[in-house]
Amino acid sequence: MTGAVPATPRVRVQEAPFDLAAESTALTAGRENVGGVASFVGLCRADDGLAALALEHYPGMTERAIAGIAAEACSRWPLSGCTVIHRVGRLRPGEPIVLVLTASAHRGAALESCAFLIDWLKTGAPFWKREEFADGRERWVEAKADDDRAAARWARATGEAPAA
Amino acid sequence: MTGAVPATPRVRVQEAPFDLAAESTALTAGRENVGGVASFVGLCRADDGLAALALEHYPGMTERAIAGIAAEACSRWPLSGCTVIHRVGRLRPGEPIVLVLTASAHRGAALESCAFLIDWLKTGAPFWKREEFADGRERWVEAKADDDRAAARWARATGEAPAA
Amino acid sequence: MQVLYFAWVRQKVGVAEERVSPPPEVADVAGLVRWLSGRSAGHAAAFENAGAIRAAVNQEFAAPDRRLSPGDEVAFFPPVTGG
Amino acid sequence: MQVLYFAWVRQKVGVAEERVSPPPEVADVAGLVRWLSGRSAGHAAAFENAGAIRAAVNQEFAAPDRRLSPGDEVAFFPPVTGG
Repeated sequence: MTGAVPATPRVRVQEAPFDLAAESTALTAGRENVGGVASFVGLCRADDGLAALALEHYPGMTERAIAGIAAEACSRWPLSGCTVIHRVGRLRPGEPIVLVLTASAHRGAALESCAFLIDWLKTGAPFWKREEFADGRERWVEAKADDDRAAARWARATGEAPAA
Repeated sequence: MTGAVPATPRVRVQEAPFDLAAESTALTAGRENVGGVASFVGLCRADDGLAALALEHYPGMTERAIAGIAAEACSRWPLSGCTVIHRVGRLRPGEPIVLVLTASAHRGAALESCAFLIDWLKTGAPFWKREEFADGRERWVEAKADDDRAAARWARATGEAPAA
Repeated sequence: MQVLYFAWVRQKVGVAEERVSPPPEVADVAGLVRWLSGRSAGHAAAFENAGAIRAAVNQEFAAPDRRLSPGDEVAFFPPVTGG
Repeated sequence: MQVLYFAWVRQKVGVAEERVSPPPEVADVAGLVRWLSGRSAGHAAAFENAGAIRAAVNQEFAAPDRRLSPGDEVAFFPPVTGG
């Protein structure tokens, strides 16, 4: 344990790819109190002839919302580090979209908070995905009930608003 | 989904460090059907003045036991890839000990199977840790009831034997 | 009051952002939706099914009864699909 | 029969591995533990608290009542502490 001061999460929204190894090393370099680092990398799948995903965000609100949930993760679990990077722009199948990294003295804290963050990113972070297919069709991805259920497991009153 | 054929797990027990980025890339390179890759890296903590951990294994049985549990993970979750690397020998605080990587079309499958594998590695894999302290003391690490409880969550009849 | 639109809401309205000055009787998010719907055929199409739209006020998710002030930044968008 | 010892069991016995030929009445893992305990002070110390020791036969975890054959590889060790 690093003590009572929660870790300061690192949050970025960017078009560029991210470097899993560098981000992981940044959470452990020079520290001897990290017992485990959990990570999740979400990738773009080539479902149904998908040619690309176009990811849009709300600059300002998106970063703020992710920083808020990352701070919540750091208060719910004893994390020594937490990094969330989400890409935007046009991404092709096979490309990484999102990275969540959590470090803790205890493996359970790292694993659970990593799952919590990715479940929330699916349901509460202001991103919108448009699918572009090989045949020229385009379609905005619709929110999934499955994802809402996954996020609801964490039993938090998220800020996601009811219908306007 | 890659279809009905389960992935072939990659299992290694070695003294050398491992390369998280290279292992992660190996599970996704050239594939467009992987939706997520979960990973867990366990590290050596400097608890109570620890100077080093000496990790011993049972050559043959250890690899076989890990391959068995990895195959079970591939049959319980729809994984497109699964890698487990466990180091042995003398490791200093801050050094990585174990890597678990799971890839799937679905994030839940990747996250859950990763947690399952690391919980099992803590309780069912034939490794023994000896702690070496700065003041010269040495101590064999005792199995923890916490770890047994974490593994029991997965409700599997593991092969761990009762007292001889 | 600055209003922003995202994803298909933006596509239907036809602009990403606009400055508006609704009359004083537009007091909350639901009122703003009704008032914006009258501005153009695009706005009307975007807000046709209000249940499919979410809102944020000053970059925080907001319910339909959220009160509004003239200086607010209000955004409308579909349910989010990140991650 | 090949017998292997790991961790503090190995340290107490004093060897990592030995070839033994127990008499026919040593039929299972529990019987082998009793018979090995009589071989030296080190063996006796290692097996003093049998409840603290686990066994494997032919590289699979084995219970005390596991039957043994002359060609088996039997290993004794403390509860595992990996990961």
